[in-house]
Amino acid sequence: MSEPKTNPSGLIFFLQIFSISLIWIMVVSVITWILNLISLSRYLHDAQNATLIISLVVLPIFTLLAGILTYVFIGIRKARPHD
Amino acid sequence: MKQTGFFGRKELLFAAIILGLYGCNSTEKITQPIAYNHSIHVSEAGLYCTDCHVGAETKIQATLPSIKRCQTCHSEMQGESKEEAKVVEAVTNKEEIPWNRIYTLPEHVFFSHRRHVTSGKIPCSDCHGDVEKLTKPADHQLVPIQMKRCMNCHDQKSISNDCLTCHV
Amino acid sequence: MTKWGMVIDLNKCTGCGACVNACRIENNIPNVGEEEAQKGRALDWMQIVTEYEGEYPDVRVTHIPRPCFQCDNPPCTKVCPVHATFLNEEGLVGQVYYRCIGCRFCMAACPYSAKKFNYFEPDIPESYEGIRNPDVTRRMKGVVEKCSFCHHRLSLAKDLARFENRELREEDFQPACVESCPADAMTFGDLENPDHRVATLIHSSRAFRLDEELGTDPKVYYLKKEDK
Amino acid sequence: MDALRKDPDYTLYRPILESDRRFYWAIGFLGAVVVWAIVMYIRQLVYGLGVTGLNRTVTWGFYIINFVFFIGVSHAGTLISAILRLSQAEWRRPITRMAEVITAIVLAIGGLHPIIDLGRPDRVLNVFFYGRLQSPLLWDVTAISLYFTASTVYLYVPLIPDIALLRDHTTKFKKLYTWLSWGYVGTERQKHVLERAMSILMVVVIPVAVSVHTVISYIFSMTLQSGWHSTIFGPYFVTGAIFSGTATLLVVMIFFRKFYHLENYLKEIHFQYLSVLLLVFALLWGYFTFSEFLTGIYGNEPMEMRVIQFKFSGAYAPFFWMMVLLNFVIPVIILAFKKLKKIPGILVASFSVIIGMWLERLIIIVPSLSNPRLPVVSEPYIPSLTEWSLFAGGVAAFCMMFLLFSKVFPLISIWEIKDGRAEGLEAVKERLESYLPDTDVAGEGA
Repeated sequence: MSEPKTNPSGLIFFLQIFSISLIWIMVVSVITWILNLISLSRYLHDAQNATLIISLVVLPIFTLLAGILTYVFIGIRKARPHD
Repeated sequence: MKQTGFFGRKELLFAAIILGLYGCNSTEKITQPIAYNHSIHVSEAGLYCTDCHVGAETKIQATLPSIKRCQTCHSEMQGESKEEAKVVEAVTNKEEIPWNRIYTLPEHVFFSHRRHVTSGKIPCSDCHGDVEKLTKPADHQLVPIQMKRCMNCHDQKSISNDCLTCHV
Repeated sequence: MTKWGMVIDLNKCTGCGACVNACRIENNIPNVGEEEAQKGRALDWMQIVTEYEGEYPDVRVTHIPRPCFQCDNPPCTKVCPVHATFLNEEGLVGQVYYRCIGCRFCMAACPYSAKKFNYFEPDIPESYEGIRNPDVTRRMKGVVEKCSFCHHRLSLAKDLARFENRELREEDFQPACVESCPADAMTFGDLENPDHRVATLIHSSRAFRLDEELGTDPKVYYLKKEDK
Repeated sequence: MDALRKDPDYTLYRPILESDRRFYWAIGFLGAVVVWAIVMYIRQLVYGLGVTGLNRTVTWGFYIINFVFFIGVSHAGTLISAILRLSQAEWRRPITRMAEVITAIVLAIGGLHPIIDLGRPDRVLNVFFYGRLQSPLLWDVTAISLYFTASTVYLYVPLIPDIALLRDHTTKFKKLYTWLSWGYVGTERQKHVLERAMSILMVVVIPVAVSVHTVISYIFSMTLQSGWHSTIFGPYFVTGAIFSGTATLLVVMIFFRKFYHLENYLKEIHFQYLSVLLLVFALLWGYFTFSEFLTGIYGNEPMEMRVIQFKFSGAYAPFFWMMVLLNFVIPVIILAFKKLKKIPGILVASFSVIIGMWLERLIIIVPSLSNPRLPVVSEPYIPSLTEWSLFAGGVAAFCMMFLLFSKVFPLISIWEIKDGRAEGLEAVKERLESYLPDTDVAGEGA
């Protein structure tokens, strides 16, 4: 019963890799999105700098969250007992 | 344990179908009632675009030629082409030829031919492609209408890219 | 730089509503029907706001025709999330219907209630097709619309002036409401061009703007109503 | 399986393993409401926003009210749970999970509301392609998506040990649990990894939560509309958010305590402690409301006064005074007296706060729009059946998703309870001793 628990089968491993990449894809797309919008607002000359800062603050937090999640995933997998 | 690749055959097939569908989203082909030869009219008859597409220089819309335009030359056969015969027949019957538009602008775009052709001195081929070299009627937009193209050209010529210029 | 503006003389305005109707026809403004109008969803771009002062029988009525004020510091364009409404170089506040996502933030932000929302697919009857203005986009359901100072007329006027190789004259570009005003209460032109009548009228001692203290800097001036 | 039955915490596993008829009835009913709401929304898509009661001046109605309300409720969770964890309050153990689940679910529902409100939802992608950063709506999109990510991560990370327990002890959803537990078995290293991640998350989540609701308030306070253009709105909204969130948490706790027989875990004392928080926020809310209106009335700016009069004695007076009653008078009376501060009393107070806070959002949004600056005719806003249906659908979706969650994951953190039993007692004793002054130091000095 407890045989597959630490060494997941192919499908589950795939899902796990998929979920990690998903969060990173999200973070990267959010970053490109915000940067794209910043360049757009530069082009249109229509944003006050303060509003740009509000949006820029978001980026490191997103990255941090993805980092934490990756740290947890990899940390747990690495630290599991080998049998 | 059975070893399989990262993707099975089914997945590959599925991906291929999706990609195929994406690639084949070609637009509907537009056919004309008569296989008009632009090249002959421009090079041999020495016509200009605006001779038939009147309005391009002086009006907002350029137009498709009416039968009266064709009549000036094609009241009788000039050559031996079957297609020309159709024109002559239409001329004698005084019927309009039901040309199909290739370029239609969406309703929310204001585009003035006069402004671009006469004031801006932009050659027709910039927006319509090398139509004058065509021996068969085009079945799609040689240069597709894209807002990006409009804006690029406006940028290069330092014309206002204000939205209100084209969208009212 | 041109800066289009309007001056409305409240002394002359009789509140007849010609401007409202001219605007409707010029800009393909659909008739929403009685039921919808009762719900407060009429789409008129030009609206006549009536102010009452005093008690009966000494009531003073002021009719204030209210187009979009085309503010120089527009509160509506700041909040638009998709650049559907914006201030252009000539000081006109544009509204692009095909970009608008219908969040109605600009309507909430506009202190003058100048923006209108298409709650239903605008219904223009077949019989209207012949008199529909082809230069003005037909709106679709779910977008915000507003007065554009008849910008399509400006486009055509500029086009014609360039075609005829001359400068744009004051009378070349007049919005439909100004053109139709039977009392001659409305004047339109370039606020920064001393040759235009509006440029002098705005320095009149009677000139004022609505809610000027908001700092929106409207380009529609009014001439105060005075007792004669 | 039999080993599990002997587990002292079997009650916590039971909702996942057994379902009784009540559960299916509830899901069926809630599902029907949600389906009805979806049908009404599709109808709105087909006909346009005309099916709502909105008009020319009142352009924002139920959808935006519910948006602000739901996002407010979502504050309960992550914030309360993070603060309690950070302050090492031992009584948090059975509460945190429910709080976090509220956040994740309500945020997802609340985040949908602006899209429901759009006239052209088909063009919503314009926000991504041509968005303008100067619009407060764009800040909202970023803030809410950030908060949603943060709170989901914050819900998920402390859930991992429980998922591992479920994977080992139950037979349902085996693949799901194996996937989500990442091979967690509870070794020292793994625990250390989780603890580190959680301690970072706790710190990150608090400012994010506070900023999100501030940004929501900016939608209103950035405009020139009288009654909205107020500097106090940021903190006022955050306070209101935590207020309604705490009330929702209390209701959810009382409901599931009864539904899943969790009396042994959610004891009277938990409700007592949380209701103190509710009382504090009721007072805080009263304070903010007082300052908001006093400054308005004292300044006596004509437009501001028109809106305030509309609320105090005009068409919205019943709603306004109802709001004061429900948000302030009732909860303060109930929670200030020990005799009334029992679970039924707390339930009444919480419900009153939830309704009151919804009314508060109504009072903020509609009266300002009903009183345009120019004397244009403003028709009264009467919400239509569509809006009521979608409101009911939102609430039903919340309840349904909560019930479904409880069937897959434990609603009370099992490992935290076990940890509390095993180590908590010792840790608290040690900690308490470290707070107290050392008895022998005084002797040494003499």
